[in-house]
Amino acid sequence: MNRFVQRWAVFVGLVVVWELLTLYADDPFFPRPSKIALAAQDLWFSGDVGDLFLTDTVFEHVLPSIGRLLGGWAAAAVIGVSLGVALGRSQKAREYAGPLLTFMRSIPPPLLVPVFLLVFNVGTQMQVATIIFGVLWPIMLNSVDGARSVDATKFDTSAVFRIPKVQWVLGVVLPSAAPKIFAGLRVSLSLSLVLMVVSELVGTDNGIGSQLLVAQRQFDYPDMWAGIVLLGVLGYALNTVLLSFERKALAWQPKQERTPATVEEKS
Amino acid sequence: GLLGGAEEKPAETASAGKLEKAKINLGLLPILDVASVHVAIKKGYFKEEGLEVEVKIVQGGAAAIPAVIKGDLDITFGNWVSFITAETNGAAKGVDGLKLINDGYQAKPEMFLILAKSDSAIKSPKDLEGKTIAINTFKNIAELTAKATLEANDVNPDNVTFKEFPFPDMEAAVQNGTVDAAFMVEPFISRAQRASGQITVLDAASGPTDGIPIAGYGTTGKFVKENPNTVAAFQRAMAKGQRDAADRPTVEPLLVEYAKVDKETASLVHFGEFPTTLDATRLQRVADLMRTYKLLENEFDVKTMLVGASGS
Amino acid sequence: MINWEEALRVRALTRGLLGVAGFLVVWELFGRSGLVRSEFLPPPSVVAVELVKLLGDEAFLRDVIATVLALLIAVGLSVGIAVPLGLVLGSVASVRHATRAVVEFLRPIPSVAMIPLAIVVLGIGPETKITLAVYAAIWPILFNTIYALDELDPLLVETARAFGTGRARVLVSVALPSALPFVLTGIRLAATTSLVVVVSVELLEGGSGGLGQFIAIARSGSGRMDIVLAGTVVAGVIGYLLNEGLERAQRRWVGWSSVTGGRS
Amino acid sequence: MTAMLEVADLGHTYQAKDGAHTAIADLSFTVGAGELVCVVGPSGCGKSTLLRTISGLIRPTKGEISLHGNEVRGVPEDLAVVFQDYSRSLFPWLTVQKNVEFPLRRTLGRSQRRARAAEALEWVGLSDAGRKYPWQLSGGMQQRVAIARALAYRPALLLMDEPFASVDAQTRFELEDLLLKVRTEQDTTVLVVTHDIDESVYLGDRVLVLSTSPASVVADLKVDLPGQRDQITTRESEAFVALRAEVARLLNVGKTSEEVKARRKENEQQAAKWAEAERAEVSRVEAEDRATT
Amino acid sequence: MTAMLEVADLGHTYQAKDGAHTAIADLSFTVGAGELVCVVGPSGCGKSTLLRTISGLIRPTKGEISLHGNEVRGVPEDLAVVFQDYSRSLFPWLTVQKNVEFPLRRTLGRSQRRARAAEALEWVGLSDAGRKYPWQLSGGMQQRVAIARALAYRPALLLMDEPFASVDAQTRFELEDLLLKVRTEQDTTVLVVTHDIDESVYLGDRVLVLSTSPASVVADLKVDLPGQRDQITTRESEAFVALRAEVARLLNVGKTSEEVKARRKENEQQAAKWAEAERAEVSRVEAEDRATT
Ligand SMILES: Nc1ncnc2c1ncn2[C@@H]1O[C@H](COP(=O)(O)OP(=O)(O)OP(=O)(O)O)[C@@H](O)[C@H]1O
Ligand SMILES: Nc1ncnc2c1ncn2[C@@H]1O[C@H](COP(=O)(O)OP(=O)(O)OP(=O)(O)O)[C@@H](O)[C@H]1O
Ligand SMILES: [Mg+2]
Ligand SMILES: [Mg+2]
Repeated sequence: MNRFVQRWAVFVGLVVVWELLTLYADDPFFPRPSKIALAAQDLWFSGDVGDLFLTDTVFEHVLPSIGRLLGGWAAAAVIGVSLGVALGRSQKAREYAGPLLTFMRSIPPPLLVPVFLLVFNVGTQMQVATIIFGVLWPIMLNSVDGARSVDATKFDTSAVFRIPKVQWVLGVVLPSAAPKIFAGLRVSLSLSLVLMVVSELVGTDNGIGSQLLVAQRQFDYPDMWAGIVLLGVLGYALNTVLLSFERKALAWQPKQERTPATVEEKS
Repeated sequence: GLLGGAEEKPAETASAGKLEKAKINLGLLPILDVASVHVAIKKGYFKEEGLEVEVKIVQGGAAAIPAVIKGDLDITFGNWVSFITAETNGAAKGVDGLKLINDGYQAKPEMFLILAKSDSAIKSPKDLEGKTIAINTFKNIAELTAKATLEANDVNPDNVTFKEFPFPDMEAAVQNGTVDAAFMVEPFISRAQRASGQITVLDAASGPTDGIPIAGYGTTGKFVKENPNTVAAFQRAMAKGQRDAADRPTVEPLLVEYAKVDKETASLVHFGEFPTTLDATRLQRVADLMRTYKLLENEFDVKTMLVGASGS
Repeated sequence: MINWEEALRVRALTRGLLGVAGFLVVWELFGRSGLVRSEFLPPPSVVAVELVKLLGDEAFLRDVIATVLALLIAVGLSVGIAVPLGLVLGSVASVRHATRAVVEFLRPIPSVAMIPLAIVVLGIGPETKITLAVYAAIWPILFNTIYALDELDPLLVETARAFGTGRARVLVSVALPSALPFVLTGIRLAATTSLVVVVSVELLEGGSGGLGQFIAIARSGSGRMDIVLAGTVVAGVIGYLLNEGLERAQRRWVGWSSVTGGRS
Repeated sequence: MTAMLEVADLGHTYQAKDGAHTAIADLSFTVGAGELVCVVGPSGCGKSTLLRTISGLIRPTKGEISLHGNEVRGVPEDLAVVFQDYSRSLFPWLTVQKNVEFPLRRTLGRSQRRARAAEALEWVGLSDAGRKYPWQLSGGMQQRVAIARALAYRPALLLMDEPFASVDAQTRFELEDLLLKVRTEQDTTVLVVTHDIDESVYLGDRVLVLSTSPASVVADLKVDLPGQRDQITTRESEAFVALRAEVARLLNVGKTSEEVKARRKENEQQAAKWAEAERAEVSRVEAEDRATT
Repeated sequence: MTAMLEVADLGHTYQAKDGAHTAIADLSFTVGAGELVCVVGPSGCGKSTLLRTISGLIRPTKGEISLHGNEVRGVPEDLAVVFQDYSRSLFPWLTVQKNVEFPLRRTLGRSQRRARAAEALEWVGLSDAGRKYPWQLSGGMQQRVAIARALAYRPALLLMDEPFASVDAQTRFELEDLLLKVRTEQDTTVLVVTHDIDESVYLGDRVLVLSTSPASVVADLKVDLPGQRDQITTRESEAFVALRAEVARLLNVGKTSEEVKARRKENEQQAAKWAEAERAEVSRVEAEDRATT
């Protein structure tokens, strides 16, 4: 409860400061938050009662975008974790594939769009591919790191008891790497919102990102800001869900009990 | 400096003392439409006026217009729709609005084409009903002209789906059936016709949009007010550049240089018109078209934006 | 006497090259198979020719230098901001809770959408792309730092504290070294993220030169895919070199961790 | 002798999701300045918890601890701890020498630090290992590094949690003598948790015997042996043997045979029961298998 | 008795950046099936390294190890190890019960695993701790979990590295008896590294005494005590006392007083030298301070 108040007090405080600053500056590029809220209401919440007041825009643009986003992120998570664990545990695999993957990692996704265009069906498939390609790396790199840093004694223990490969990976490597994997998943989750926008640069006629970019090119800054805020809200919501899942998955960690937070007094 | 990747040239001070600002940062897109500027630079028309032009490549109105407002660019090339939208949305109200100072490019037949695959069932404009067409940007000149010409051909534009693609990707998108047709410009039209044998379904610069103005040069009201002589000098130099750009042999080699078009394509492309005057009546057509297709909420008189226009 | 370390390094290098070569072969075959027209996806042999041409082109090299410089500045700044911030957020729970809502709101804002705003505030010069790159690169470092602190063995902290080590010093000389391997991974991620953003902003905004703008010109003028891919290869090589440098630093500074872990 | 450390009515309960666990019920004792007190008690009775509360790392849920008359809140000054889990308490990114120097950085210049650390490593017989990393050492060597670190710090109060558990008998003797020597020279107050009854008597001025979990004080024995001790003569002395027997009795070690036998029997019955259950399970599974095929 | 384990000419050298370190020089011995052999030796002499080579975790740089006549390459079947670093060998994300069950998943069904784990935990006196996580246990309890895990696995060969180092005397006795009982019942071959000389004699059929680092075999003593042992009567028997003294002698524990005194003197001189150096340093620094202000 306390934390809740703390968190939102800071947030609300910042919004108020923002309102005052923009009121004072009166700059078309930085509309007042209240104006953004009105734009948002107009865009998304002025629909029929039957649709829970949601406008068509929500069904045409927002929901499909979220669907692609989640799909892309989930696929990236599966690919990233499995690749990462494989690379992390096999020096050989790392040596063969490392440079190539580093190389691919450095390619800006917008540059790959023409290539994706040839390989994938445009639309959902291509957008999901763009998202996967963009968000894969934090998950993969962190998984590599996690898998590599399995404590040597635990490795020895598993070897001695001849733990089968599958159990070794699922029962030892993954749990050891889990905190690091979650770090990657969280970075990637918000990155996938960014990539969602990027993926809607090409070959779309719908989506949050596409709408946002249209608003941007139309110099309709309240609408654009509404889109940005929507991304923020989405990011926050998705992150909260992921966090609660993470808290369950990492419940075994001793931190609640023993860690005197590094610098903080235990209360 | 190094960060900008630009060559550091010592600023030559112009001889004409009455210019308020001798060095102009000019925003350009790497496309055919701005050939006239390169002609003017090459032929020294700016130098004659005592102007030194520093070209900055930008990627479209959404980036160029804020840069003009911020003052990083003094003048920029941009399409009329972007300028008008920005103005009506008040984006530049802090700098006395946007002003249009030179006409740049105007449509001619054969330069805004909607193409389809050679073996496609789409043969005539009528066949586009219910189909998907690739355009480069939503709610911009391409969409406007496409809708207007479709309507003129008895196709309800609401029954056509537009999808955004960059021009360079359109040929491939049409070839592998991602879209049914694409709204292309040069040099992509030439390439698509030559390499893939794509066929023309509709000329979007015909009928209601025949000779529609496309793009030009603009700056801020503040800049015009503070540098009237500079603006005038720029207008004069550009007018000469526009005039000479109509001459193919002058332009073709420049294309290869600044837009990285290969020689063969350069010799095939269809150019648009490079008007030498800024004409209010002509430009008003764009505003009206925007009004028709709801890009503008109210009637808009472009005259308020023009500086040194004729025909008003 | 055989120098083992040298031999291992050579082996790793050959394997890496083999991996890349395999990829190139697949690409070449795909490009020549006739499934796609080679103008859309030129095979590596064609791209290589173009690449060699470009490497002799002074304007191109200037663009590459512009990108690399912007990239280095961006990485330096994001490390300077994100590591201290991560240490604070990772170790002071109340600050972390207080700022979580704000952080989570800010994170997903795409730099693409911020380009006009950044231009209005920062202009069209390199500041814009550097700022946007820093904005994107902060998060992996920040999060890896925070998570690494979470994993810090409490006994190490207790040890330091039992010996009267002050909180600040626990942070710097216990938490940070222990977190360092993972923080460095975050930095490696951030480095390539920066590269991606710098090139993308150059590509989508233009104005400040750089590799991205070079590619954009080749593309929007005439759709020259060979130049585009050659530029892409250069971007990849820059990313690879940067990553390799950081990995070397990682091996040297935190050699202890690669030995305690992964004895496989 | 003035009281340096006072523990009064101390209690600690760990909170866990599935209920609380009381590790220490009620402990009261004092330790005088310069005294060496050994703490013995059954495994899991709360000895490590006690040391943690004294060192201010966890706040006890009940009672009070004072050092020099001041209540302990946070980590007191001039304290050193040798943790039971020595291997995890060494910093893996520092060499052995640097590990020992670590706590000295705050107070000493570089050359003094070096000298102190080298001296302490010499004491524990690890002069040669200074440039190695902890993971390059054997378990016993790591433990000695932890001891060296604590000694080099020259604390006023030294807490040691089974500090000699991982070293061989010979080294253990040497380390015991080292500890006695250092504490006399530096007038350190020392609290040693140990499982070795002989050791507790040999080292201690007093031996504190704790009950099974949750811990309370069973006995506080004064060790009446001469101050200057010797591994051979002291251990052979009658007083030593008597005290040792007394501690063992208090720890119930005497009960061994009876209890163990009882428990063994119980275990056997239990095992038989499990085996029975197992057989039943196996045949059930087999029956199922047969049914499905 | 057939030879189960044969170690011949074994040697191991660790490679490190700054030079190699020979942990084992030359070891040869055999262990018969069903035998319980205790290994004693000075800290850092290479005992853990020996266990690592036998369990196939590291390949020795010299010599050969065979199990049942087959050379050991990789980890052999039916082997269990209790690591010296027990706290690190437990999986923190699994409860105690699940930790014990972990190696059984390969071979047993769920209910059988449960039963086995519960039984083993009962043996080591941790029936109540099954649902806790390792970090909620005291050091000694964690060590017992590691023991329970190895016992529940019912290996043919059991390697234990100082398995009772962290438990109190009473528990230690119980665990020793438990080990004896289990190995008789299950006919397990056991190799125990220990620092407790009494324990080595009490537990072992043989005691293997190793030299200081790098390790070689100093003596291979047969323990001539009755098979059925008892904490009280066995330890009081003459044979026991004699053997114990013999082992101690072999380990040079006898030398204590002489050597320790010599070393102590040395240390004192050394300490005096350091103190001198320190004083000099301090006055230098002070002088500097004065000079700068
Ligand atoms: N973090 C914790 N959370 C919950 N319970 C704990 C925690 N730490 C210790 N305990 C419990 O507290 C009791 C005492 O633990 P402590 O470590 O103090 O024992 P100990 O006397 O040091 O035992 P040993 O001699 O085996 O090390 C044990 O029963 C243990 O299970
Ligand atoms: N990974 C390693 N790298 C380098 N040297 C090592 C490594 N592991 C152990 N050593 C060295 O090998 C020697 C033997 O170590 P080992 O752990 O086998 O000793 P030990 O007999 O088990 O000692 P203890 O009784 O103290 O546990 C030690 O001197 C140690 O420093
Ligand atoms: Mg303990
Ligand atoms: Mg050992």
